[in-house]
Amino acid sequence: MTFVADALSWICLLGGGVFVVIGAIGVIRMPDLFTRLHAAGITDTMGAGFILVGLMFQGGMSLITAKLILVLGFLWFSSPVSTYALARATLASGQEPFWSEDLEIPDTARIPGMVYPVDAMGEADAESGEEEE
Amino acid sequence: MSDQVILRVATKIIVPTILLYALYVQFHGDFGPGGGFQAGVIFAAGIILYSLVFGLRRTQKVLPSWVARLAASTGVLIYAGTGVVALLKGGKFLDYSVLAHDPEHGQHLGILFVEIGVMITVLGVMITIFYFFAARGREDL
Amino acid sequence: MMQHLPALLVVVPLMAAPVAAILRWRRAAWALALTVSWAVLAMAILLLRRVLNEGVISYFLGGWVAPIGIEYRIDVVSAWVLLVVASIGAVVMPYARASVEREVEPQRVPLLYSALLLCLTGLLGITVTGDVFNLFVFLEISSISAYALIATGPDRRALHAAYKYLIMGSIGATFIVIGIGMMYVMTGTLNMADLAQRLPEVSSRTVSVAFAFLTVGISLKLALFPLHLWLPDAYTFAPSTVTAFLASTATKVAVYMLVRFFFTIFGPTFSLEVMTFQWVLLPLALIAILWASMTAIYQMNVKRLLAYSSVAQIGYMALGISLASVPGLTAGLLHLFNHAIMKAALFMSMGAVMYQVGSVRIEAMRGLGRKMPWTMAAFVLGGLSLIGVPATVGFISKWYLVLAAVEAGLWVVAVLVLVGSLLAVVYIWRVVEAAYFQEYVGEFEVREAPLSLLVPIWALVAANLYFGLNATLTAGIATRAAELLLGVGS
Amino acid sequence: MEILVDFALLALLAVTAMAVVRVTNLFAAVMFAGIYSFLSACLFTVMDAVDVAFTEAAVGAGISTVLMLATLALVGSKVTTPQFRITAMSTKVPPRRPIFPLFVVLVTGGILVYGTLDMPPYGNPDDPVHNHVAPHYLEESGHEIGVPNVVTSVLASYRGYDTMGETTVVFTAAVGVMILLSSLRGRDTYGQEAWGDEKVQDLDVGFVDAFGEEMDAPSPKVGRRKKRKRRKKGGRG
Amino acid sequence: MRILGLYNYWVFVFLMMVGFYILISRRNLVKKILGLNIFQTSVFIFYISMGKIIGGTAPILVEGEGEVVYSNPLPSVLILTAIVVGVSTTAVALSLVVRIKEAYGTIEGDEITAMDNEMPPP
Repeated sequence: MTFVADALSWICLLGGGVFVVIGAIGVIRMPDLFTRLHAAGITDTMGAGFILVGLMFQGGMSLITAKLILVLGFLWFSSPVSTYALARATLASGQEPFWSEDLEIPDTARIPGMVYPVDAMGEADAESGEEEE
Repeated sequence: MSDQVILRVATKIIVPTILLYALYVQFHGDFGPGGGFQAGVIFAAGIILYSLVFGLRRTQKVLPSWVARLAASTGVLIYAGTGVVALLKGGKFLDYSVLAHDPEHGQHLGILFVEIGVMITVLGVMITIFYFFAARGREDL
Repeated sequence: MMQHLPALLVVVPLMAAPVAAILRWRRAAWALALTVSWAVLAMAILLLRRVLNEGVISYFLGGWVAPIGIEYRIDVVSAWVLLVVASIGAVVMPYARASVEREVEPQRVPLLYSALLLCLTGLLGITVTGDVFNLFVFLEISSISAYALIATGPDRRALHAAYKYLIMGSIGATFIVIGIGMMYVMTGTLNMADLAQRLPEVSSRTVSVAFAFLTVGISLKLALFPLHLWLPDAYTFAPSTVTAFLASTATKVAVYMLVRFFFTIFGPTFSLEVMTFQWVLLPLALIAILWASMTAIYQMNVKRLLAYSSVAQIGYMALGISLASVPGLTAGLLHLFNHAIMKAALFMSMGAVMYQVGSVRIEAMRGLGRKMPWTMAAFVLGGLSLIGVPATVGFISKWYLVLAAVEAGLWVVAVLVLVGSLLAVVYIWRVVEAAYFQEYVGEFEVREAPLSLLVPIWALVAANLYFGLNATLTAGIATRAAELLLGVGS
Repeated sequence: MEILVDFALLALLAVTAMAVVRVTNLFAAVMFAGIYSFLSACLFTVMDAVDVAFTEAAVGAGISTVLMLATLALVGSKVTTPQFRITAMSTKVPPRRPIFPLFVVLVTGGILVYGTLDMPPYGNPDDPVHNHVAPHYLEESGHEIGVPNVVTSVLASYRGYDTMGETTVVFTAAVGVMILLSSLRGRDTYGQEAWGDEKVQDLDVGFVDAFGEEMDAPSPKVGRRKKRKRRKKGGRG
Repeated sequence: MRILGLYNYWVFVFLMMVGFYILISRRNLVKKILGLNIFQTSVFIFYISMGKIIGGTAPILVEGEGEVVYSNPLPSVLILTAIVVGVSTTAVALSLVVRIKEAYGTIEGDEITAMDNEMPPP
C-alpha cells in the first residue's frame, strides 16, 4: 500500500514538474503577453495541482492533506482570477493580442469608455498590428 | 475597476477567507509558525485587496482611516500596558508570570495579550500607510 | 516604584507617543509631550543619584535573568548620557510649542510631537540597554522618527536631506547588524556584559571584522569626518526645534554607543592594542576639527554654520576618546554634556531668529543685536562657549582635552585643538559682526522673541555659565565614568 | 538532497539580484525584488526558520511590493539611465562611471569574506551559537512557558522587550508616513512666508472630536467639505 | 573541508554586496531603496544561516519523539524583528520619495542635487 501510494505520489510530482517546465518554456517562447498568460496558466493549475496531489499522497490521511486540499482550492480559485485581471489590465493599457485582425471583442467584455484600436483598424493596416514587442 | 464582475465576486469570496486565515495565524502562533505580526500583515493584505477592487471610498466606509490610526496606537498601548500591569502586580516589566495564579498560565495569558497588541498595531499601521499612499494620487478621496 | 525606574524611563515616553499621535488638539499633544519630558528628566536625575550612590543598576526585563532575557544596565556612563538626553528633551519641549507652530504645517503638529517622543524613547533606550540587539531596535526607533522629523522642514530640500540621511543611516544600521551578527556567531550571546566576558576567548579575524563594521556603522550615525555628509543638510533644513533636539542628543548618543562598544564590550585591551583604533580615530578627529571649522567659516546660513561646527565638535569628542586615557576620555564625556547644552542654546536662539525674522542667513542677522537683544546675547554666550572662553563650559572640556593631549606627549594635538578654537572665533565673529556692528535694513518691525522661546534658551545659557564656573559636579561624574570605562581606579 | 535545494535557491537568488542591478524599468525591478524576497523566504524554510519565512513572504514579497507599486503609481516607472532622460535637468548632470561604488563594494566584500574565514562552519552543532544561550530556550521553555513553538516563546516572553521595540518601530513608521503624506499636496513651500497666525487659529477645532475625518483625508478638499457638514449639523462638540 | 563549510557565507556576502552596490551606485531613489531591501534581506539570510544545524528541524517542540535536534531559535527571533524594522524603513523612505517627486518633479538623485545647487541658499 505504501509502495503504491509512493509510486502514485512520485508520478504526480514528476508530472507536475513536467507541466511547470512546459509552462516555463511557453512563457519564454510565446510571442506576446496574452499567449504567455495562457502558457503560464498551466503552471498554476496543472503544475501546482499535480504537485499538491502528489504531496497529498505523501501526507496520507492527516491534517496536512486537509490543508493541502484547502491550498489547492484556493489556488484554483485565485489563479484564474489573477490571470484574468492581468489580461484585462493589459488590454486596458492599450496592448493588443497578437493576431488582432481576427479579434472581435464582444460587447460584454468591453470596458466602458475605452477606445479599442482594433475597431479602427482596416484590412490594409491589419498587418501592422503584428509586431513583436 | 469596480465594474468587473469576475473580480468583484472573487474578491467577495477571497477577502473573508483571508481575514479568517489571519485570525487562524494569530491564534495558532503558539503551535506552529505564525503570530501577531504575520496575522496583522495578512489581515491588512485582505483589506488592501478589497480596496484595490472596490476603491478606497467604499473601503473607508467599512474601515475608516481613523479606526486604522486608532488601532495603530492602541496596539502599542496594549503591549506596553501588559508590561505595566505586570509591573503593578509586583513583577518586573513584561514579567507575565505574575499575571495569573501559576507562572505558566500567566505566561500564556501574557503572550496572548502581547500578540494581540502586535497584531492590532501591525494591521492598523499597514492599512494606514496604504490609505495614505492610495489617497495621495487622487483628488476626490 | 523606585526599582522599576530603568524600565519606566523608556516606557513612559513610549506610551505617550501613541496617545499624542491620536490627539487632535495641538496644544494637548504638546502638553503631554512636555509633561512626559519633565517626568523623564526627573527619573533620569533620580537614576543618576542612585547610580552614584549604589553603583551599577541592573534590571531584568520580563524577569528573565541575562543573558537569557534582556537586561537594562545603568552605570555611571549611561546615567550621565541619560541625563544629557533627558535634560535636552525637557528644555526643548517648552520651546517647541511656539517654534513648531510657526514652522510646521498645523495638521502635522500632533504627529510631530509623537515623533519627538518616539525619538526620545529611542535615544533613552539605546542608553540604558545592556543588550546589543535591543540597542539596534531602539536605534531604529530613534532613526526612523528622526528621518520623518527632518522632513517636516518648510523647504523642499528638507525632503532630500532626510532621504540622504535615511540612506546613510540605514547603511549604518545594517553595518551594525552585521557586526552584531559576527559577534553573536563567535560567542552565542547578545548581552553586553556576557559578550565582554566571552569575546577575549574567541579573539579572531571574525571579531576584528565585527569591530570594523560596528565602528563604521556607528561612525555613520555619529557623522564622524568622512561619513558626515548627511549632517549639514539635515540640520540646516529641519525645523529649528528638531535641529536643536537632534544636534544635541542624537550624535551624543552615537558617541555613547562608540564608547560602549570600544571600552565595555571589546574592552580597552582589544580596542587599543589589537585593533589600535586610536591611530585611525585620532587623525580623523583632527581633520574633522580643522576641516569642518574652516568650512563653517564660509557658510552664509547660520544653521549650516552651526551644523559644520557640530561636525568639528564631534571631532573633539572623538579626539578625547582616541586618546584613551582617563583625562582624554573625561574630556570626551565632559564635552558630550557641554556641547549638548551649548549647541542646543545656539540652535534654539537661531530658532528664535527664524520665528521673528523668517531667515537665518547672515544678512538677516544685521542689526539684530539691538532688535532682539536677549536672543542675540544668548547666541553670543553660546558662541563664546563654543570657542572655549574661560567661565563657560566650553573652556572646561577644552582644558581637559589639552591636558590629556599634553599628558600623552602629543603637543601637536594640543596646538591643533587651540587652532580649532581660533577658527571658532572666526565663524562666531561673523555672526556677531553682522548682529552688533551693522544696521538693521529690513522693512518689517522686528521684536524680541516671546518669553516661551527665551526662557528655555536662557535656562541653557545659565547652565552653560554655571557649569563653566563650577565644574566639580560634571567633571567629577565624567572622571568616574572614564575610570569605569578604562577599568582603573575607584 | 537538502544541499541541492540550497544550491538551486542560492543560484536563483544571485540571478535575481543581478537582474535588479541590470533592469532599467523600475516596475520590473520592483517585481524582481519581490521575487528575491520570496526566494529568500524559501531559503529560510530550508534553514528551519519557518516563522521568518512566513514573515518574509508576507512582508518582503507582499506588503513591501504593494507599497513599492503604490509609490510607482505616483512617481512613474520610467527608464533610469541618464541617456534616456527627458527632463531639462539631465543635460546639466555629467555622466558618472560607477568606479568608486564598485571599489567600496569590493573592499567591504573583501573584509567580510576575510571575517568569515574564522567563522565556525555552516550547520555544525558544536558551534558556540548553539551551545551558549539557545539550549536554555530549547530545553526550558517547555515547562517555563509551555508553548510548543520556541520562536514564539522567545519572541513574546524571553525577548518580549525587543518585540515591544519592534511594535514601536512599526508604529514609528506609521507616524513617519502620516507626517510626510499629510502635508498638503504638491505644495512647494520654498520662498513662502512662514505659516500665518490666522491659518493656525482656524484649524484649532474643538478638543472633543479627537478623531475627526479631517485628519483622515490627506487631501485638503474632502477635509474642508466634511468639516462644513459637521458644522451644519451643529456637532462641533 | 573547513573552507567548504564556508561557501554558504560567501554566497551571502556576494548577495549583500550586490544590494550594497545598487544602494550606493544607482541614482534613482526607488532603485536605491530596492538595493537597501536586497542588502538587508541578504543580511537576514546570513543571520538565519548561523542558526541552522544540519539535520535539525524547525524549533517547534514535539512531544515524546525521542531525541530531536532543533535548530537555533534565537536568530529567527532577531530576524523577525529586523524584517519589521526593514519594512518600516522602506515605508518611510517610499513616502519621502513620493514627496520628493511632488516637490521636484523627478526621482533621479543627481538631478535633484543639481536642482538643489541651482536654488538660492536658504
